[in-house]
Amino acid sequence: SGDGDDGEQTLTVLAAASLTETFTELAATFEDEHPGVEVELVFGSSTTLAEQAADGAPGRVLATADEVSMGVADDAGVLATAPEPFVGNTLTVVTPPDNPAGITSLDDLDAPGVDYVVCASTAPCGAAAEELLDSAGIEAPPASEEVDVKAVLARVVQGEADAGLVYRTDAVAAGDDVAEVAIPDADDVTTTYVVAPLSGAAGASADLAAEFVALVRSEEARAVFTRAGFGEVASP
Amino acid sequence: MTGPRLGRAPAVLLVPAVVGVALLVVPLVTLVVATPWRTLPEHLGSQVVREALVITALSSLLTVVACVLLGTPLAWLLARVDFRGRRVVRALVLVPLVLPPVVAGVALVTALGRSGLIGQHLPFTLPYTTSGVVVAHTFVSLPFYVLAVEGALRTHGASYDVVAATLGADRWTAFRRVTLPLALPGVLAGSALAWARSLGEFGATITFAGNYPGTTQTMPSLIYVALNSDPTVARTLSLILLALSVGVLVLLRERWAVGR
Amino acid sequence: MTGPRLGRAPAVLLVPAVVGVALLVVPLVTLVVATPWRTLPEHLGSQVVREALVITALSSLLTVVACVLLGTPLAWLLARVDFRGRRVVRALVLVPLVLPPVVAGVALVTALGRSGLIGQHLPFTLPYTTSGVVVAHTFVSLPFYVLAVEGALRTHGASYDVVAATLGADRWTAFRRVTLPLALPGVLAGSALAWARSLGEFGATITFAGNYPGTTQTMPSLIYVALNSDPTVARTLSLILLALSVGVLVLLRERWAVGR
Amino acid sequence: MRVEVDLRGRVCADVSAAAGEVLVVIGPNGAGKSTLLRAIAGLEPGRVRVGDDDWTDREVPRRRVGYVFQDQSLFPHLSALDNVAFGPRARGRSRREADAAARGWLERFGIPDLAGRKPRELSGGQAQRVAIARALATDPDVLLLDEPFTGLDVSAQMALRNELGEHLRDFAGVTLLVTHDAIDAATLADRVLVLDEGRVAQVGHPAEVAAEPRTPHVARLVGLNLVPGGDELIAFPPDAVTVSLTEPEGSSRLRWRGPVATLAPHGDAVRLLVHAAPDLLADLTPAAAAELGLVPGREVWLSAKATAVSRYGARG
Amino acid sequence: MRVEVDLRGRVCADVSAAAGEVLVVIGPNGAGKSTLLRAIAGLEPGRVRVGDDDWTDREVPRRRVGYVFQDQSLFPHLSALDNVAFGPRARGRSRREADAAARGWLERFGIPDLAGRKPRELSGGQAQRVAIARALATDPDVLLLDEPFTGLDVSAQMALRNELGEHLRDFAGVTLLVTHDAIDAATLADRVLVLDEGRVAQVGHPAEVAAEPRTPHVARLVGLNLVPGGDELIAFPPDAVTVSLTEPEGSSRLRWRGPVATLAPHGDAVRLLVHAAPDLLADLTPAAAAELGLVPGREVWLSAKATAVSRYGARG
Ligand SMILES: Nc1ncnc2c1ncn2[C@@H]1O[C@H](COP(=O)(O)OP(=O)(O)OP(=O)(O)O)[C@@H](O)[C@H]1O
Ligand SMILES: Nc1ncnc2c1ncn2[C@@H]1O[C@H](COP(=O)(O)OP(=O)(O)OP(=O)(O)O)[C@@H](O)[C@H]1O
Ligand SMILES: [Mg+2]
Ligand SMILES: [Mg+2]
Repeated sequence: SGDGDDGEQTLTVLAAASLTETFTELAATFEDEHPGVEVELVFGSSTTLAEQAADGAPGRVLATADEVSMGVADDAGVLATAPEPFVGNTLTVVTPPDNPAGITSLDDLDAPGVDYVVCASTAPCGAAAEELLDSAGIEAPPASEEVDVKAVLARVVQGEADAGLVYRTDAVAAGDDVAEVAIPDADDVTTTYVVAPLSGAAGASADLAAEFVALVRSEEARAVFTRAGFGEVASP
Repeated sequence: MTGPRLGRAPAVLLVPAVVGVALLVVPLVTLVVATPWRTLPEHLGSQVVREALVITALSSLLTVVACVLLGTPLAWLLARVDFRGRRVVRALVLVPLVLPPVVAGVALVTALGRSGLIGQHLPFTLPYTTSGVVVAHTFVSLPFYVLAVEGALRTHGASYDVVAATLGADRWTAFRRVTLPLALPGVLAGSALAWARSLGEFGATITFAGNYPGTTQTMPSLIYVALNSDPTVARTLSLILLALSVGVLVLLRERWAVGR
Repeated sequence: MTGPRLGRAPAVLLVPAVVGVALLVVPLVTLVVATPWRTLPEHLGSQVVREALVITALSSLLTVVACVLLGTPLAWLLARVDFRGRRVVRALVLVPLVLPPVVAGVALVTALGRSGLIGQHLPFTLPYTTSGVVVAHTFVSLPFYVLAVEGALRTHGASYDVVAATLGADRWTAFRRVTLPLALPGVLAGSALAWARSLGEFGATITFAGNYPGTTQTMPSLIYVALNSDPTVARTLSLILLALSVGVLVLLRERWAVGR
Repeated sequence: MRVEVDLRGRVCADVSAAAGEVLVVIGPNGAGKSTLLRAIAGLEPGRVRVGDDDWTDREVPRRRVGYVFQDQSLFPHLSALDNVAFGPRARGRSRREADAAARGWLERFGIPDLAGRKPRELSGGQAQRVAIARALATDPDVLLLDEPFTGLDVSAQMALRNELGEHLRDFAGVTLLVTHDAIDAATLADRVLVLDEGRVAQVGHPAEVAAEPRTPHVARLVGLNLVPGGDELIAFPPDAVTVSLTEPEGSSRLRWRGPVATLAPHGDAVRLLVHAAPDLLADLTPAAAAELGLVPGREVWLSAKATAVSRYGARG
Repeated sequence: MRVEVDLRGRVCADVSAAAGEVLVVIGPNGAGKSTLLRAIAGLEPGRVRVGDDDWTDREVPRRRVGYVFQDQSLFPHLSALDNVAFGPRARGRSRREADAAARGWLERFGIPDLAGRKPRELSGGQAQRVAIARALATDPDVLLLDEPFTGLDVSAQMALRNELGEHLRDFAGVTLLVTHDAIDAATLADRVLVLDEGRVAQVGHPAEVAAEPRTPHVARLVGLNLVPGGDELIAFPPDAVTVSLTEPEGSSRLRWRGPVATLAPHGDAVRLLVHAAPDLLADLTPAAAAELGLVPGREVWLSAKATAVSRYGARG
């Protein structure tokens, strides 16, 4: 990280793990548009990254998968400008490709003998899942409350669970490894990804950070996000 | 009685020892200092925490039992029996040490999961059950145990095994009555390692056995999940885990120290 | 020359040993089978992977060095010197074993982080640097090392230390020329433990040192990130890590076996 | 029993013994005595036949030996009683039987009150008794006793030699007993086996070996001087040696010259060690020693009385 | 030097020795000999003064002792040479000096070619020589030799006794040598210290102790019979005992009755052990033994020739 003397510059971006593919693509775009600039991507859990940013970790941009985490960094006063939402994500039900339990709707999760998994309620995806299951009146408890959405997806891909509640982006990324069962009311429950430049950057680097944030919120980026299954930012 | 006075511990040993202790203890102290203790009774009272504690205690205990039962013979085999391919077996046994826990969980799923290569033929399912937790913990802890005990067995050497053999003891008798008692400090050290490793394990557990309160949610899993939402709660829970385990260790080691 | 023939290894030892090996090896085999190897050369060629491998190798090596330098005296102190509070120190030393790695990272941040209780007074910063990775690894691995070596030291007993003392050796000389050489198998076992633990570590590392490619991103951290995007890549990377470490272990253990 | 051992640089020997026989093995340090015993127990490679059984490929625990190791090798974690009871228990006796047998042995060796002690809480001689008890308690086919009376006080040596002698009278198996003490050979041996530099130098009845020693070591052990004389060996006792300060008269070839190495009291006499070629012992009265003014370093002439000398072939 | 040791059940003694003195410690197994030596080395608690220095609170490495342990305790991971060189190096000599000194000692003890061997590759007697060399090489203030000649063959015993005797002549410090062998006491001792059940039973010049033994153990060691006679002790040699099958005539109170325990050749005579109260030794000619039809178990009468008996106070 930091500025090179010979015009080589590095822009360090701290991003939620679920942004791995999209941000990698955007970083390439950004490097093309800014010759001599290298984007270094640091992925991790939103909470960890936000805490590290608050602790003064090297980095110019922070993108988290929820607003709560970003709040940690905001409270620490390390954000250069107010965080801005850039994409949203909605839940969907996925099953193994052969759908052994014959899941066709959210209600089928309540059937006896169905092992379904969700995120732990403390994770953003878990909170959303809980809300969704409550509103659908599902009583049967999940077989497991996974720590994050990737773990839920992995269960389904491996055939360890008959169904799982994941983000649409994960369903899209998994491709043929899972079958998706659409949920009509899913759009009611979304999570919002937010991004902000970090303070402590001076001069050209600060400009670059702002430009990267702009790129993330641009129409160009929207196409990348949509392809990956991200949705619109929910209007409050 | 104190032993013979062999001289003062020299600075060249004391200083690094103290640095080592400091490195290990200081972060713990700061963690304790930086954590709000007021909420502790409230956490201890919560059902989720109590269930997680029970599962943690149970599974770590069973893990130690499994390690002792499986690992002691294995360590003996590696330390005492000459067989072809011993070197390779020894290296393979250590591999789970190197595996990041989550990958270890993935490996367990591919083998013993519901649709795993072996798991699909099993008459019972391991994932989502407390047995699965024990299997995951054993997979992760066994190499630690084996390595520590093998080191102790090698330190002692086989000379008393030979004496036992001249007295007519077959290998099992010699193992039971000579090898094992003589390597006891190593076995205890290995058990402590396995137990502690099991207490702190969550990566493989969550990936293989899942995370459901009351069946598979251990303290570390609970802590990890809590970290995602409220780091302070996570720290407080960690301290509960720590306090309990330190208590157990102090009690146990007291016993051992007397034993020797 | 082979040693005396002490008899066949009995089933009561062989069976659990084989079960133990199977438990450890089968998941690895299924993991290897279930992983696409075609993409391996491509991964090995990528700069990110190469950087991560270098950092992993470097930090695990430095961790072993740190463990040997700090942990050996500490183990000696715990096994050989009677001092007040030894029991408590011993228990405290083991605590990081019990700490879930992420919490260990949190503890390190509270102590040595930029705004940590001690870190804020340090003239250098540890987090987000390769040194920070080594500190995190050492924090996590040291207890394993200490416990294994202490077990070996206790197994051997202090009788030769006493003999050395009658020959005029102060404790440092006795340690260097008698205690340590006699406990060598334990030291090697402990080193292997520490090394392996360091190789697989990522929870504390990511939390304390971050996950910066080229400075703090180790293979396990990279694998963790890859798990989030493409689990298959993560497995392939794990297998690279495994293959390399098994190779090193086979080579090293060959040496030891000859040594004794 | 027949043992063939061939370990370069340690021992290369072919030894036979009949059932019930006590073979006392003597020889200088490093002659290979312990190695021979170890080979019989299966701790070193070697061809071993016992009675009708071929032990060569038999595993150690299935060779029924009772072994007193030269370094005792008591199990440090077991009490004296448990050490002795270990063999019987390993060979299938019940705990009670084994304990009773072990207690009996400890009593026989005068240490019943030490039954509960760990080896490190025993004195050297007490531990040695436990080691002998442990070997005898196993009810073996072959007894291997490597310097069993080492470290015992005189009374205990005498008592244990008697105990052992009694035990061996009824013992149907073969016994090999290594010793550096001529009394053991004289009192316990049916035959004496002399090892020298790893090879069998002499085998024979104790009296034979004592009368016609073939190695300097045995000669010294039985207190004889031994000098080579062409194809023959010449042996004579120290009291058959005349010491003088000038060359003795006569043409006898049995005379030597050299400095006095040491003088030491020996019974009523003074025993001289003289560095001739080879070293020779001479006994003389204290009065004679004083008269000759003998001190270490003094050159003297020695001659042997021809009548006290025995000559015999160098090879049996 | 002065040592006060008080360890219940092991040894309770107060021992003094002058600089340059060789104190030979004898006593039955378990008398506390090794414990006394260990206390001087600082391995057991005890008050120790050496010359003007108080060693009581001095740490073990700072007590300049040379210790031959009863069980050798050679470092298993070091070669013979390194074992011997350990002391000099630990006391600050350079590696070259220490190695040269060690090599010198190994040569003196006849095992220069074994310098590179590990202890487990040495025979028992070879290891014992290394152990003695290791103790002497340290240039100590106090030499503690616990049965140093154990396991050595006769020639080596003789040679090492000479070597040691020579070394001790020039040695300014105190030497304590534990032994079960009367020859050691006779040839090396300035004074003999007799321990019995943890207490000092007798201290004196070797000849004194041999002439007027105060414990059965010493009597047996020097080959005398010892019987209590009220306030007195009565000692007489075995050849002063007359053996008969019927009660001897006369009114002498020096007669006893008991079964023959053992008969063994002893020099030209036959030595009898008779279980009287106490056990007594008697020497008689083989002819006499045959004539009396002596076999173990046979009841006999013993009487001592009054002229050969010496009487002395039970307390020095
Ligand atoms: N492991 C070994 N490797 C090489 N040489 C050995 C080994 N063990 C013993 N030796 C050598 O073999 C020879 C015979 O040893 P052994 O122990 O049989 O002698 P010994 O007759 O019992 O002597 P001692 O009377 O001293 O006990 C010795 O020269 C010894 O140094
Ligand atoms: N660690 C111990 N704990 C208790 N008693 C012990 C311990 N060590 C030795 N003893 C006892 O103390 C007594 C003296 O032992 P010590 O070793 O000094 O005897 P010793 O005179 O050297 O005998 P030996 O001639 O057999 O070597 C013995 O009765 C022994 O059993
Ligand atoms: Mg021997
Ligand atoms: Mg002793």
